[in-house]
Amino acid sequence: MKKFVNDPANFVPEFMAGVLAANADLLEGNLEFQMIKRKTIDASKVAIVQGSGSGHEPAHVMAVGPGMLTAACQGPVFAAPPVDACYETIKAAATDAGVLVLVNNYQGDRMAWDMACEMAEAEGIKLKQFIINDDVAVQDSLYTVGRRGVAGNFFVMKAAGAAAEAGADLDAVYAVAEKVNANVRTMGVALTSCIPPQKGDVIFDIGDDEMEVGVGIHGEPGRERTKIKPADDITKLLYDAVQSDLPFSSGDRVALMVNGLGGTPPAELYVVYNKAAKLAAETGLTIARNYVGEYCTAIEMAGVSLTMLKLDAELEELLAAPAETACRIF
Amino acid sequence: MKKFVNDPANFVPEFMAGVLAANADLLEGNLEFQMIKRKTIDASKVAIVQGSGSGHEPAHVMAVGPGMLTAACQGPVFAAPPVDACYETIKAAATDAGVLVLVNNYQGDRMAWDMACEMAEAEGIKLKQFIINDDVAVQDSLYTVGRRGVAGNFFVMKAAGAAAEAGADLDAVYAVAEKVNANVRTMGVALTSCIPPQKGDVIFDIGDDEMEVGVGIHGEPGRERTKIKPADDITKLLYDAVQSDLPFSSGDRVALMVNGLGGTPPAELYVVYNKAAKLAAETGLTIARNYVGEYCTAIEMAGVSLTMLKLDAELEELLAAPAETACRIF
Amino acid sequence: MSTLTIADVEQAIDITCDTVIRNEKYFSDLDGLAGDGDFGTSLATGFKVIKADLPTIDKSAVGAMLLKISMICSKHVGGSSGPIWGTGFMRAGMASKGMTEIDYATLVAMVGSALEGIMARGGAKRGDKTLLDALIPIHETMQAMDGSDLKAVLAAVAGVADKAIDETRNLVAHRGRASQVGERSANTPDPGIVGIATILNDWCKHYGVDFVPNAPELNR
Amino acid sequence: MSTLTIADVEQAIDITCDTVIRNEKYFSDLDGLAGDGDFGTSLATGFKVIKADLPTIDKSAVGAMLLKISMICSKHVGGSSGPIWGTGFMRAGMASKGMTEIDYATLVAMVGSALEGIMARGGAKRGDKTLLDALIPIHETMQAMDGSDLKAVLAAVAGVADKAIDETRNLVAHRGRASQVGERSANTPDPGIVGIATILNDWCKHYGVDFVPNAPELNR
Ligand SMILES: Nc1ncnc2c1ncn2[C@@H]1O[C@H](COP(=O)(O)OP(=O)(O)O)[C@@H](O)[C@H]1O
Ligand SMILES: Nc1ncnc2c1ncn2[C@@H]1O[C@H](COP(=O)(O)OP(=O)(O)O)[C@@H](O)[C@H]1O
Ligand SMILES: [Mg+2]
Ligand SMILES: [Mg+2]
Ligand SMILES: [Mg+2]
Ligand SMILES: [Mg+2]
Repeated sequence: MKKFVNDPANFVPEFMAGVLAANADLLEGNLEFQMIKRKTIDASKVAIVQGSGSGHEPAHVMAVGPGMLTAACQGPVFAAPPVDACYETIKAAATDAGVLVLVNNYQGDRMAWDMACEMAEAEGIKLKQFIINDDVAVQDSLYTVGRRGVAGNFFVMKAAGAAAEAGADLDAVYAVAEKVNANVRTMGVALTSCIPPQKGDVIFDIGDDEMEVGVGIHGEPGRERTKIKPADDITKLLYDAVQSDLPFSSGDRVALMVNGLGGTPPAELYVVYNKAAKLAAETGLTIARNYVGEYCTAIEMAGVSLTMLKLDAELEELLAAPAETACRIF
Repeated sequence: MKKFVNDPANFVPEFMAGVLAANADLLEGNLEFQMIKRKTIDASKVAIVQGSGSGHEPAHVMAVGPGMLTAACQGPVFAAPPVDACYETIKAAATDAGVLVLVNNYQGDRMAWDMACEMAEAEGIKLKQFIINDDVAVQDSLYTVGRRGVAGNFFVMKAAGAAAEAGADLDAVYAVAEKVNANVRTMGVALTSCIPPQKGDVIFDIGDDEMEVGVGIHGEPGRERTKIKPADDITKLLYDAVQSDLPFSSGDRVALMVNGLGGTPPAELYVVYNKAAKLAAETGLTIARNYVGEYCTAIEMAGVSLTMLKLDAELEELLAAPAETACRIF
Repeated sequence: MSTLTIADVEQAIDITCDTVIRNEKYFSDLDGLAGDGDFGTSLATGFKVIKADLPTIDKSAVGAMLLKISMICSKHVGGSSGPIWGTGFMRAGMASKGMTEIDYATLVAMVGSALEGIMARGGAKRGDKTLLDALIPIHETMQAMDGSDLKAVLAAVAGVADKAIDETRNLVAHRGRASQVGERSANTPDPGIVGIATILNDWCKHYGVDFVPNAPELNR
Repeated sequence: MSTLTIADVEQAIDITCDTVIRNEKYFSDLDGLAGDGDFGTSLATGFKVIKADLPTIDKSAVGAMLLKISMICSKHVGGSSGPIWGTGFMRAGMASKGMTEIDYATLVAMVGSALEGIMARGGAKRGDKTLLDALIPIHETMQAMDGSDLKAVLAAVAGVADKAIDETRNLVAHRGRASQVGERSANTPDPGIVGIATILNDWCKHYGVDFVPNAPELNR
């Protein structure tokens, strides 16, 4: 296992401690519950929380900050957070305006957040839950019934976060999340597996000349295992699956994301973006905003996912709104 | 070779086309010379250029933008750009205030930029060349005589870029570059090799339980090949080498960067940052600014480098100044 | 004796802790065959805390003790197992609320209540290749017995769980392990079912109940 | 004939193009042993353009042609080879500026000028395990001959380059390939030297000069 890790059992608290140390001005944490929250929470605004297994950074605890999540918690690598962590996260974020609980569509996450929401509601916390399921690859998969929630999650957080920041009420913020989820589609491809630190070896075997098309962010099988192809062909595979699913059609303005799964370097992401932008132009789409980088990883898996979100004036404004998280360049 | 690549010979122009497509508002390119430049260049301000082999993204063409580089060019993966590319880049960026040419200390880069500078000066372009050599690992190495220029390069670009933006003259911008380079130190470690697309296989072999301490960003050998260690021990190795070299001492304010070499995922970078921050505190250093992410990669190599820059009031202000490049989160 | 005291329940839980902790790696390896390999670790993380806290937690009633155990699952068990086992203990605790002794009817009701809770929580049905495929027939078997001989009940349910391993081995998982898994799920037993069966098998050993399991997973 | 015409030089360059293009992969593989494996590709990228442009480029003088070739290197050759070969051709071109024929003394001066330029450009000295370890003794050998028999000169310099491969094989590189390379540079020939020697060997074949190389790199 070639990783920067001490005792694998401490991997999650240690990386979270690093995130907190690096963002002491912006964030504070409660590591007893693997939780990170904004230092200042405006009680008059809707709070947004999310939390899932670790290994998808910057999702989810690194997506906390003004204009994004209010608080988030993480489970062990690839495992839903314990119920109490979810509950404490809701409690820590809760405002008078209520809490929007974003849940990626995985069995473990849904159960944990369901229980936490019940507990929080029983205490009088006002909340709504929203399930994200943007992955077009397969209808049912490991750990989920129905489509999986993957990188499109970023757009839900960003748009809902901006709406909350602007003072929208819980129903309105929920409606934004709903609109994004209804208009966002993703598919990914893996060239290699990844190694969860506590497992100590790869989660699946894949041949030196193979790729997994439609892979999940925990290495779940996708649509097919094929021979590896040139970047343009892979990009077309992803683009066609994503484009045809909504479908996105000529005249649409879209946000397009090329998300690295963790082990793919920046230059390769831009090779993919280069082709995706051409394909979008051929379909008659206008890429109003683009996102190239790591947004939702599968630890160090080599691979990418392609996400498209159909925009309207409201969503475009929400995506353009300022936001701040632990991810910074300068 | 598990990569997103079409014809390997087109890898560099294709990823550059992707960068341009994704940043059409900010950047324009001249792919005949593998060059990217800002769309608007203020003739009254000092221009800053750099260029080196590809495979280190976001260095260097992705570091072009207001407050950073004015223009940059790239060679093939891990090979210095052709002389003409360097020359055209200087010409495209040149302003009345002059050009600062930043060169990482590699033989190929130095020769190419030397020739280009001679040609540009012969045409009356005012310029100064500055050589960056922040890597403490080895005195001489593959492709270089003297220390290598690695991730510390980011701080030179950022601080010099901010000074130029603020209207400093060529000597003053040069002095900033000099001050940063004199106060910045880096060392890296590799857990795996990487595959330059045109080579098609790894540039060095390394055992499943080995790491290369002091590795260069082209996979050049470093200080020693040892058994892999826990993240904290690796971090301490890097920290001690960097800290003792300047040396950084109690009371110093520093910028600290944990740079991923391409294949190491965000969570692991924060495990390293977590320990580095503790070590810095033990030395009595104050981390005034931190940087955790990919700044200077070696394609998809798994590994990190640790950089520290000793700050004074001037540098702190320059690092805090706004800047914009092709790397964006939102 | 066909009623159980608080001490009896405490002891059974203590044995369970040992089983889960000892099988951490094995259960995770099983989960790794078609899943993500965290089942053993998730469960063991929680049961290590249960083992440590068991001597000192609220034992004013069986229900109180089980609710406390449910809370430990909620705090320390990640993945699907946290909500599933936490719900199971919570429902069993609610069905034995305030009781310092439980009779056989209550015991059967506790199991029934736990499995209903788990079904409601995760939406799985019989045949979805989850631990419900052990719990449901266990509950049916218990209902069909009169409970006058608890050792006979234990032998019977251990046998049911043992059989569930083999009966579900070649099922395609409908929940959590979908058809897309393809060859990865073929011929792999469900780790949750193996977990239940291993616990019951260890109970048999501990309580001196004669039981020879059939599934290779119980004959390691 | 002991003078060379523009056509002679053009032909020699054309043969060189073929050699470099044909050995693209081999030269890169050699560079990969202790370097970064780009030498063959870098050089071939440029010589493909030279080959294509050669029929039409300015051939008003040997010097003009060589300067044009230098410019192609500057535009198309990356890595250290761009400046090194570009400088070499530029200096050779300056030493033959305006000439439509070159005599032996000029030829020797062109080589000397090229190698001085390369030394000034990259700061390498003899023994640093670079192509200078072929060029410097080649120049010395040329100086020691009278040039009345150019085939004899070619045989001699091909032999010098051949010998340079083996003589430098076990050297530790001082420039570009430092001591840190350790085992990676042990027993690997310098690709630049092999490149020069391969070109000269091919010239021998083409011009019917009897020459049997010794280094395994020339006997593939
Ligand atoms: N919806 C469900 N209902 C009941 N049991 C389930 C359900 N989903 C999973 N399980 C059980 O949990 C086990 C897996 O637990 P674990 O590995 O902790 O969860 P995850 O699948 O989230 O990684 C499975 O073997 C199965 O027996
Ligand atoms: N400073 C130098 N002076 C002369 N020749 C050099 C110098 N550095 C490298 N070379 C030659 O160039 C060859 C390598 O070229 P190339 O692979 O293109 O450059 P790089 O080392 O930058 O990858 C070496 O084999 C050597 O013969
Ligand atoms: Mg899991
Ligand atoms: Mg090179
Ligand atoms: Mg699991
Ligand atoms: Mg080379």
